[in-house]
Amino acid sequence: MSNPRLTREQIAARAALELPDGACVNLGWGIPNLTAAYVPTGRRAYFHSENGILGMGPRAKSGEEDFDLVDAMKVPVTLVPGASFFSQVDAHVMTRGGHLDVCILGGLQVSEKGDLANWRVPGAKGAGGIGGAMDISVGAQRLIVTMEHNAKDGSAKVVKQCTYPLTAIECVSTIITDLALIDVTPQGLLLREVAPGFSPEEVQAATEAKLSWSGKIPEMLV
Amino acid sequence: MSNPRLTREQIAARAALELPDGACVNLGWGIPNLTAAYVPTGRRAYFHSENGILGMGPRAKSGEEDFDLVDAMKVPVTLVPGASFFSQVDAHVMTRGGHLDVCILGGLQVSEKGDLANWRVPGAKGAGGIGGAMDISVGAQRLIVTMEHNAKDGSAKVVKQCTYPLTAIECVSTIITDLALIDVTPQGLLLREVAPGFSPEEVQAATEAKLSWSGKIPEMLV
Amino acid sequence: MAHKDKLVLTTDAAVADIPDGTSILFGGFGGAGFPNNLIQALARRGTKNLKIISNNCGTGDGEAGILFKNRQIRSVISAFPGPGAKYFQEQYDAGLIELELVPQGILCERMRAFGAGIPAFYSPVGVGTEVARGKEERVIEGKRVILEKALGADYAFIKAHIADKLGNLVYRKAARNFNPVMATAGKTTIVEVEKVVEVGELDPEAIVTPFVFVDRIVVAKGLRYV
Amino acid sequence: MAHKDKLVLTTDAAVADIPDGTSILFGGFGGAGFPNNLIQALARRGTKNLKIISNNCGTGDGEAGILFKNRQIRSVISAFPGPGAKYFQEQYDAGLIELELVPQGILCERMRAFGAGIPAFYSPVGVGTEVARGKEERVIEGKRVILEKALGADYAFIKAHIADKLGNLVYRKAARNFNPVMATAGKTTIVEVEKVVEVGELDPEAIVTPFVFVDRIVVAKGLRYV
Repeated sequence: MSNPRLTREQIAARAALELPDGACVNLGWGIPNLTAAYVPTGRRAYFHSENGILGMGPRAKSGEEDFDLVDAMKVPVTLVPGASFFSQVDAHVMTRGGHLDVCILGGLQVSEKGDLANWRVPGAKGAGGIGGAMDISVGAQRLIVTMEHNAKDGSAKVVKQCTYPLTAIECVSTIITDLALIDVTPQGLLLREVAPGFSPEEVQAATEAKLSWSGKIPEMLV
Repeated sequence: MSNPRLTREQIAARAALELPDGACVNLGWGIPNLTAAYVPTGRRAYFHSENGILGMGPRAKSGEEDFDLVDAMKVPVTLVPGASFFSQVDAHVMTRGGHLDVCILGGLQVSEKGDLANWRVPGAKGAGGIGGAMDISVGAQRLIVTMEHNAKDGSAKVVKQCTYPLTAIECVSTIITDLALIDVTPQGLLLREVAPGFSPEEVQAATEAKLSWSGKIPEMLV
Repeated sequence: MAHKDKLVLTTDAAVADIPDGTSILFGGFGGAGFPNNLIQALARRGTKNLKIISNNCGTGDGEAGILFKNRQIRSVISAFPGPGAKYFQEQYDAGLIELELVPQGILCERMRAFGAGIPAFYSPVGVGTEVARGKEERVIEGKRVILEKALGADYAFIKAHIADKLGNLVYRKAARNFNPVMATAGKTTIVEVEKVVEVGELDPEAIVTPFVFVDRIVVAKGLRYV
Repeated sequence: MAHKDKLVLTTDAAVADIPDGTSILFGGFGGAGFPNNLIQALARRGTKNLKIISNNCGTGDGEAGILFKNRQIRSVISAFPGPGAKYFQEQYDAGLIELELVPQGILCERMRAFGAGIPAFYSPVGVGTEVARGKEERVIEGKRVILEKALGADYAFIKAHIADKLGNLVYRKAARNFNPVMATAGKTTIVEVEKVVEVGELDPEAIVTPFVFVDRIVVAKGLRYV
């Protein structure tokens, strides 16, 4: 494994390719949030925030911030034409009701059934916090999880069964990591793409859950 | 019983005296709807319509109708200052959620427990229709029923137990008829006022349910 | 759905793929906010065996009346079919049509639940009445309640005042009524509007239905049944 | 309540009758739409033993932070206490405070249910997670769901942009967030606004919170914690 794994930006850029033109999209903290910068030319994505915005544009320029116009991470943002404001209740009618086309969240663990754990490390100090992740995970038409393939201690994050507190069960459609793009299917985890320079066997070796693949696996476009 | 019973307008006028200043009020079809014309001088009432208006004013003048601005009876109305529009969903958040101060509905029968039947005569032809009456009856902070004391065939409408299909159980606070004003209390029906010229005994004779009263019963102000 | 595909040129085109046997929500109340032009197009198309959800069941030939007249409707969920629902009443009396009567606020709430991803809720409305028949009843926090299920449909036909080309909607006065909630509860929501404006022309604070709930837009004017 | 009584002159007067041990909803999210002036007044008043419902648990001394700092709060229902909730975290770690963590959308929905007269609902959110612990679970239409109860409080402290003197409210951008639903779920709703206008000055189409949900209005400016 001498090739470098993908950067966080490269993971985000690969995730952005999954957004169909015109899609309404919610992005979680971390790598997911980077995705907004990589929407392919010629496509438009409308970003949703659970505090009541559909149609967020880029971060506000310094000196032009309006602190009543912030995203779910408290960052001052802008609007694109066609944007609207609504209540937090209605924002979650959109998430939980299945009205968003794609949601992208970070992950601590994803199981082979598509269970997601992303809100709390067991034994961590403090109260933790759920935020909107559970509503988003349950309701997303398509939930993509972007994360590093392995934790800092090298342990697998794509696992047989999550050991961390769950966010939602059987909710993940696709996992995009610094090593691979993996679909969650009724038959289990299907390896669709590998990071440039990595073999399916190398990805499997870094993964606790069993991956299946057949034929030549293309490299992730980054 | 040589005195005339009250007119529909007189029933409505008496009901209007029950509206506190600033009250938010929903009025049903028939006698209740007449109440709006009799709000006492110096008090203001804000009329709610289940199609999404709070702050309806009088009926629109001929030639000035806007057929997008109609009440629940399809009558073109006007607005008072401070009025707002909202969805039918939110209109019923107000009714069912207990946010309206007073609701006034018509009745076919009211029982001594305060059950109301007002949407369907048994055996009547056709499908009938519930409309908003059930939500209003369940949610009203104070539900006043205005109606004739007796049906056209002379039968009592204030009854021991409703025989007509119910609108809601134990929902009525006060009954105002062409003969009397009666409160529904945990101890049963309390006769508070009689129509001018009628005695409590005469009202009881026209009533199937047992009424209680004590001392001299004042006459209804009409 | 890609935004550029939402604007449809004619009401006939807007309903061209509606199949027999489908379910449709119809907005409107008290003569205001009915998608009358879409309904007329559906009458022309002749789609049969419909299951409709609508506060009323038509006013003469108007509103959903024409669909009853043409025998296109098999079943109805309604709060108040209404005295003007002549064709519905005839067919109901003749046993030709199924009807589920629902309290108006519960009709709203069941559609909202569908749109909001809430499969069911407990309500005090209808307890002890015909409406409770066959429904699970229990006591919650000392209050008798019955179980109500979410209610959605394959299509929603709604009426708004102005749309932008993305599908953001604003309504006019009491013509708002059932339309916003139905936009959330139809798998495919088709809106007829009096006017379409460019994206960005509607005030973001004043948009009542964000475009995420809207699939097709058609401009159509002038049909009202009083 | 008679409309003329709603306008209160100072934030201290607006909270003068809040008793120890009461429950309060606090609006606000991401630094926007917090009723910071009312919270400061409550800190001055020194009301104790509060049960609060709030998306977060303060940002340093700001937002609800000051109430934690002053040990005025006994228990919290929250979706995301937050990394800035220093005093809350200290007291939580020391076992001095009760916390119920609720998914954000379910927090919204439980308050909406309270305001809408819906005692409980079934939700798929949290199924199979810690959130489901101790909650009734069943299957509805093939979907696993858990029972969630309506959530209201004695008071709601909210922030709006402009009120008219009746209490009709409009909000500003994403400062709307939890405020409109909390207005419906507080038995007494107290709003701080940047500006009060005469009755009739707000567009009836644009009013987000009709005055029926508002009990007290106070003008107060300028506190924000980033």
